[in-house]
Amino acid sequence: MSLLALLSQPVDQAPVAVGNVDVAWSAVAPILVLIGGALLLLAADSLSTRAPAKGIYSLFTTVTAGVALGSAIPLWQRVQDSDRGPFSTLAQALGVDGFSVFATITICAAVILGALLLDGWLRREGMEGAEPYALMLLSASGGVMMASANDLIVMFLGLEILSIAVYVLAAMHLRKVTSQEAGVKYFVLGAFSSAFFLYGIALTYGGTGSTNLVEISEFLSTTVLVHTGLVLAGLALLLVGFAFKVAAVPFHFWTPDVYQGAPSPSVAWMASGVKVAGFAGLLRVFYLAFGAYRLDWQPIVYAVAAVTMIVGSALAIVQTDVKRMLAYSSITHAGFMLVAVQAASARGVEAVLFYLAAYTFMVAGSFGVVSVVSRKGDIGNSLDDYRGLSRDRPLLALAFAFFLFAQAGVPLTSGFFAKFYVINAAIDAGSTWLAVIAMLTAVVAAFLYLRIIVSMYMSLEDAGEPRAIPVPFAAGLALVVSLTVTLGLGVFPGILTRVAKDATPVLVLEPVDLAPVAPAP
Amino acid sequence: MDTLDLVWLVPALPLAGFLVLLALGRRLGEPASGWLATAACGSAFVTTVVVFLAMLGQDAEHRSHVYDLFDWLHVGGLDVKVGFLADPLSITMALFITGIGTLIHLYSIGYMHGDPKFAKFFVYMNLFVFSMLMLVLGSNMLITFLGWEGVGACSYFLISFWFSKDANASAGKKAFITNRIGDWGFMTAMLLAFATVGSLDYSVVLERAPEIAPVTATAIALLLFVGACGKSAQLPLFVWLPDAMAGPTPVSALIHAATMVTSGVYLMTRVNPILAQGYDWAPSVIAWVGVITALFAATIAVAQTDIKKVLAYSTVSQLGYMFLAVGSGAYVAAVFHMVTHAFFKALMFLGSGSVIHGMHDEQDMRRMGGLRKLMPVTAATFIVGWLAIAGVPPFAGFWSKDEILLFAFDKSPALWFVGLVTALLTGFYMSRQVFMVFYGEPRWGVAAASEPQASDAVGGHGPGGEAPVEPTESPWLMTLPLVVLAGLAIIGGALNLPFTSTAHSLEHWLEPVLEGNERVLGVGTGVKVGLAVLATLTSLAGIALAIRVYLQKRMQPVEPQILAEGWRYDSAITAFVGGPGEQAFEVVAAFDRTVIDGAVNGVAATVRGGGGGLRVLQSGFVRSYALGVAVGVVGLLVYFLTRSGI
Amino acid sequence: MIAVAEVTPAWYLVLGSILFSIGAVGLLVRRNPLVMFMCVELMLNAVTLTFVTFSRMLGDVDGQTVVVFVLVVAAAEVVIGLGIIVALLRKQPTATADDINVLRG
Amino acid sequence: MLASVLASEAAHPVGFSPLTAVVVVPFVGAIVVALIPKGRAELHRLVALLFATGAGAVTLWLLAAFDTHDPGFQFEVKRAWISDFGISWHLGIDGVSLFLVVLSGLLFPLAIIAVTPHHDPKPYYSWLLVLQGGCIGVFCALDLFVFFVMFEIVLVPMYFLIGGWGYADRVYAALKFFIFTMLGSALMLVGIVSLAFLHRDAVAVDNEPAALLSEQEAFQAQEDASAAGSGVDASTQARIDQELARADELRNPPLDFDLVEIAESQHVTDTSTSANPFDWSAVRWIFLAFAIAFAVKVPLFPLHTWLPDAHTQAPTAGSVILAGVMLKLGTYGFVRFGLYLFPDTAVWFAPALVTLGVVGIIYGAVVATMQRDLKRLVAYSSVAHLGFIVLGTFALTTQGIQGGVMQMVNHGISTGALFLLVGMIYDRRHTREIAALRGLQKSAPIMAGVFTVVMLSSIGLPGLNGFAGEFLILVGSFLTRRWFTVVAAAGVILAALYLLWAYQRVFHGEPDEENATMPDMTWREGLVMAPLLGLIVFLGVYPKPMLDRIEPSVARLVTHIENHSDYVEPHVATAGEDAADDPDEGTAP
Repeated sequence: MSLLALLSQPVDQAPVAVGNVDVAWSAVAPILVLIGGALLLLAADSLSTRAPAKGIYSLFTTVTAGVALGSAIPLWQRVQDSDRGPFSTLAQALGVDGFSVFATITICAAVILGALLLDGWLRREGMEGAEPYALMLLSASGGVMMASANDLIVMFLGLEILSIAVYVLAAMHLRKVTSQEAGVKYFVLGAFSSAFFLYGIALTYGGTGSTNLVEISEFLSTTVLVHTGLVLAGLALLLVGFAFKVAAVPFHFWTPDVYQGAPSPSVAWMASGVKVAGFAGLLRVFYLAFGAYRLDWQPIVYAVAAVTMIVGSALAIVQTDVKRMLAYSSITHAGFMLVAVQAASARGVEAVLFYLAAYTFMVAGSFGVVSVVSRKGDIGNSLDDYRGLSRDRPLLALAFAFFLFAQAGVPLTSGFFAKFYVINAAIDAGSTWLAVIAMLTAVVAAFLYLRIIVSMYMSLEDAGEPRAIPVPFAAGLALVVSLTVTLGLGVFPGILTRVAKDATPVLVLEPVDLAPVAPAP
Repeated sequence: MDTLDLVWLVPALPLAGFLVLLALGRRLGEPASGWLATAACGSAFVTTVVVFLAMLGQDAEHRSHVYDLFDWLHVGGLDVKVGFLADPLSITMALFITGIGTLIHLYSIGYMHGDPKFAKFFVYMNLFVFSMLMLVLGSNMLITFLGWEGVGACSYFLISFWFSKDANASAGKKAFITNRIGDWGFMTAMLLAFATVGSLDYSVVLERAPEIAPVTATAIALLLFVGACGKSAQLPLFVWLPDAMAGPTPVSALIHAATMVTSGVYLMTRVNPILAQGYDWAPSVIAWVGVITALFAATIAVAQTDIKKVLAYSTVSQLGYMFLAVGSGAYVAAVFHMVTHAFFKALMFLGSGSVIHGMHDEQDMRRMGGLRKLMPVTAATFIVGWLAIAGVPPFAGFWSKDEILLFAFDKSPALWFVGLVTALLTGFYMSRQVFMVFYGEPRWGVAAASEPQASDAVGGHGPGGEAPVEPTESPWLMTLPLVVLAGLAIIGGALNLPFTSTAHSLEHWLEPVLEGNERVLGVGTGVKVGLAVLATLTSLAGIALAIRVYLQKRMQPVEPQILAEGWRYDSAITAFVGGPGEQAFEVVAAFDRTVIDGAVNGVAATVRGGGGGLRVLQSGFVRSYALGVAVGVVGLLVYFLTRSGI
Repeated sequence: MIAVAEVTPAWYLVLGSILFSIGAVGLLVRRNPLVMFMCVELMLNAVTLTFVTFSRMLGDVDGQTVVVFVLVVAAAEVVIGLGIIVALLRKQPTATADDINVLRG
Repeated sequence: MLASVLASEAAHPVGFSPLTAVVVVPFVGAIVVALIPKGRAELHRLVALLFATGAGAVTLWLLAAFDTHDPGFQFEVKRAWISDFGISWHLGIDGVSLFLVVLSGLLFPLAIIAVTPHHDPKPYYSWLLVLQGGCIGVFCALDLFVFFVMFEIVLVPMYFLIGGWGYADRVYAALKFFIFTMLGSALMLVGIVSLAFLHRDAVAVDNEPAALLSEQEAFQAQEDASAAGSGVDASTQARIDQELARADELRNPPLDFDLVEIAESQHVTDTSTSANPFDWSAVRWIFLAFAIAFAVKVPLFPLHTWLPDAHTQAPTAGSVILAGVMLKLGTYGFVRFGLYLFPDTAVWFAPALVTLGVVGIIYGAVVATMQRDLKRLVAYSSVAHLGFIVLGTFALTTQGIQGGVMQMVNHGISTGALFLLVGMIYDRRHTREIAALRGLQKSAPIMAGVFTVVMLSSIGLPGLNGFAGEFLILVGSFLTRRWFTVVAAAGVILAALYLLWAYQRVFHGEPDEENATMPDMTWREGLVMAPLLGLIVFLGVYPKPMLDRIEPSVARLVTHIENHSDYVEPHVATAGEDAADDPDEGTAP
């Protein structure tokens, strides 16, 4: 009996003992920690009368995310433990397996980076306050929910929690009209697409008789439907929802505008955490629940991936605003990950996970640099503003260069191995031509990263007089961490490939066995 | 055999001289460096003589001796050693190369006196002698090719020795590149030879020549002949030699008269078995090219006014004779004429150099005259040379040229007739030169009719001769070699006198090399004598004509412009290279700029354009974005529903 | 007796889809942000109708409970959405959806 | 003596190898230089020189310790790197790569001595060291993944060197260089991965019988147990499971990116017969992917246009390295990853590549003749020279390939020297316009002399290194591709044409005043040129030591090609003995 069943008990009957609903608190710990942290933060902020200590919110958020991350570690060990393995909880509403834990950890890492970047930025913009952090934590909880959802409704809830918080994060720079515009556009389109997503759930429910992923996959793999129309229509609409979140063409239009308008730290979070959540949900629904129908959805994902990469890279190279460039490049990266999704294989899933983890740090680092370089009012993001950065801030420029090369997929950076992994998956799945398209678009995209480097390094003569660029401690820390991971994974990708292999998702119905296994009578 | 092993010393000594001079030349300065170089060359000569004597000691079939120093290129089947082949032919060459080389070194000490690059000149000279010796002594085609290219490089250096004059520089470049065209033939011939017999050693290649298919043999022979045409200035590749006169006169004497230019003849003689293995028409081709070149060059020489240019064209003409000989199977005669020609042509070049030196860098014969009183030694020796080349008995040239004409007649009277006409012209233009330079009344100081065309052929070295200065005899350093060479030019014929079979010493000497490929004459003694007389008369007729025209002034000289311009052959080539040739190159270069590079940039532009086009969709209107989403939704629905078959 | 077309659940599904489409089209054609926003609400409600219908057809109660969640989510969206839109309208009171296109290209 | 012992030691795969050192040292040096505080220009230079020379010294030790008679890979090292993908840090050198490694070890220190950057010495030297590490890495790599990493990584430092320290049009040149070459190698990555998977599947097919066998074992055990009546006891069960597990892993072998493994096993062979590109087998496509990557690097006509721009705009050191070492990445790739990895496909593609090579020879020379910029001229001459190398490589004969390998080194030396000289002229006259230069031989006779020697070596004058390689190539290719070779030999004429013409315009004639006052070579410059000149003469006069080391590996390669394709090296009836018992002439079994 599912969670919904529990809640929809007729009142006249005796309430079902909650004991039937097993709650593995350890399993939901990350979500609880994130939400709790957010609430605590808001409460403290509203109750405290005097101005908070400098950076305290950032520190608190970091710690919270850290705790959430830490609480996921034992889960990982438990899930990898051969004689216990993955399990589901909350009446199979949440599935706890290597996949979800991996995604959880990545999202928490993204939160940490985002929080570190927020601190200095908010101070510069004179917008200190707890809300941005709380929103980030909440959206993170939504993301974790999506990653570990075992039920489409939970997936929907997670999606909404994630999105609603991010809408605000995008629009939070109240003095900046473009931030407002970004918020509105993101919100309207987001709501629009989530409506489609919900309708997709409804149709799937109608077609399969359940919203639980496990039941859906079992139903689809056991029964041969005469009319698959309902299910496939549902599938199509579900795809709309995810495609919007991960910014795949033609659902990408919001991305450049939002990335350009929204505050850079928020964008860092959007590009890292939100993408992770989106792809996690996508894989759970398509690869797990609708695995039986892969032959139906693989071709369209193939097409979407190809178009996404092409459009993203082609549009990226004609931009002059760095944030917009990175926005389009993020579209290209989404296309790359879709290539792996399209493989619909364990290797593909591993590739996506590796890519997500690597990309989280690359993109967080990139937008971190952007948020540092931009001036008060969150302006000064055009290519010309980066002229002579190598002269004014050599280390910052070098770090940015490394992040950009990583995104371009230059060897000995995590980005290269991520691409390599994806290509492996694609070729293993026999879609060689998609791999070719991917590599070609990667070259086209490389041009944009090189352009940024050109203005940092190779146009010193027409750079203005040197300007001081303060690098806040927290932001610097975030950059150092991101750079370390990016290069570390580049040289020793083996560390992560092993983990990614163990994180391939599995669907489970068995509730966690809290009590020692009792012999059946 | 030990003495024959010394052969490696012959090139080694000039090489040593070259290296020492390269290192210390500037410090040694003048004249020490000159003497050192001369010593190096002289010692090489001595060594050669030693080897020669040792070889004389051997009986005929043991006279061919190979001495290998070390592996050069040994890859797979290819095995090329740095080795030397001492046999009558190569030693004969080495003898007159080192001998004449020494004399010319000696002469140069005097001639180059006061030149700022005195030492460097001798560096090049020694390097040249080394390369030339490698060419003739090499035990395989590749070593010969090494020398072949080496002498080419040296002649390039020496022609453009006074590089600050553009004419000299281009002359050197022209020589090198024209030679390269010939080298392509040589190179290809080597490749073909290796692919056929799997070796480049003369011992193997010539040994197995009879096994080679006639067509292949012909190809090899003619490809080698292409190389020879380049090096020995035959049609159509002779254009570089007249320009090569831009170099210092000793260079012209050594390289462009005595030694380097004859290497083509040497090569063809060397590979005579292959030539013999080829089709019969192959030799005829060589003979005809030779004789036509001879006539062609002779006609041009008639109208030249530059003292060196006359000699240059006569050299081309004489080389033509030698190839006529090779083509007619008269290898001995070819070598014979090569040697005698080396004597008298070197002599005349040095003589002209002495004149130029005495006239302070005046080269236009129209500004000379009556020099015999002022420069007696030069004049006397030059006259000897004149008689020799004109073919007046008993001077050296008579014997060799007569031999050639004899064989030519035996091969085909047509060849013989053309050769005879050439002989007439030779007598004429050489006499013309002698009379213009040494007889008549002095004309220096008097402005010549036309602007001297050739006075720019020598770079500004030594005192510039603007003011009419009294010409003076050159120092002994320069006249001594003249005398020696004159002597050789007189008695040179003795090498191979036709009278008795025993007198054919050169022929016997070269026997082992020619392996009976020498043509067997089918004419009787009477014919021989008749031809000899006829030839002599022809030459004398030429001389007589010249006397009437230039000495007694009984007839107007006919020197048509077209001849003075060498039938405009050179200018035509220059026009082509500078015109259509360069344009064609330019077209290719433009193609590279526009089409190929354009394609690259075009692709880039296309991609950017595509991006720009897509930007339009990114209109900024939220509703159009929503429309995009809607379109996507419809697209996905349509796709999936078609999949489901609804 | 008069044959009355029996109202099958399918009718409700169709109605739901029609409502959904109206919402979607409305969002595309209307300029006023608030109206566009209402269109989204309409779409969500169309979905709830669909859910209820399916749960009736399947005889499974889950579909109805979903409605509760959707209403909650919709409420949350209302709050945030209005917040954002109002914040914008305060800056430029007469703004329509087509007036906000500073970001483009 | 000691050296040979060490070599035989090193011949066996060991944990540590000098190769690891020679690859890693420069990278470490780059980091060290980067760590030295700014403004200590001399120190940067010194440290950089130290590390570059250190690597160079190791390469020289390799040269000494190299076992002349061992055709296989020496100093091998193989350590697991990314075990999940069968990627290992597998390095090793044979006669083909040895001298390229040494060349890289030699040219970089020279480049550092020769040129001092005009600004920002610190990053300049760091990038240069990274470049050295990458280049040496490419020549040592025996793992496809490692190779690709090194092949790609060299783009970054060169990009910065051109863009940061180049001349007027440097940004365009740098972008063009990076994008063009990356585009070339992008497809190679797809090729590499596809190859690995093809190899895995092929291995699986080969293993199938063994798998079936162990399955039968398992069933047999089951049968026996049931036959015995006593059910399957634990030990039998264990054995059954083990057998089944073995069958399973035989059926899904792991990925493997090891070059030697894939090349030697030759599981992946070309099955396509037709020329129609629509029914090519995968292998042909893969070869094409490799070939394009290498053709861009070489560069082969018509993919060459990045080269003139890069060369012209790059700083002198950049041009030297670019011409001296980086172009060889392509030609070396053709030998190691074209011929060795795909013998049969390479044979099939040979005519096309030979044609392109010959076209390149003539085309490059013709275009070079028309250049007005001295550096551009030299750049185009590289196109011609590398055309020769490609011709020799795909002539598929011992002489051809060996000449190609030798010519790689020769071209590195002489063209490197040429670029150094052009750089010296530019530093003095601040122009590369041929028209602006004149009569330099008067003002700078020594430089003129050096230039002459280098030029003659580049023209291919016998007795200098250029000729040895060129002639071997021509001999080798004449055996299999007669008419192409005849045309290629004509390229020799053109080489003389453009170089002599340029020399005449630059060094001959009467200098005008600013040319007349040009200072001659300094001692430091002479010091840089001396070793190059020495090599030019030595390799020209006595190439034996080099050829002896190259030959065994090349002979083995040719045999490898013959064993795995229908190609048979034409045998030349050498005087006396018959080629059949000539060890160098690898005849098909």
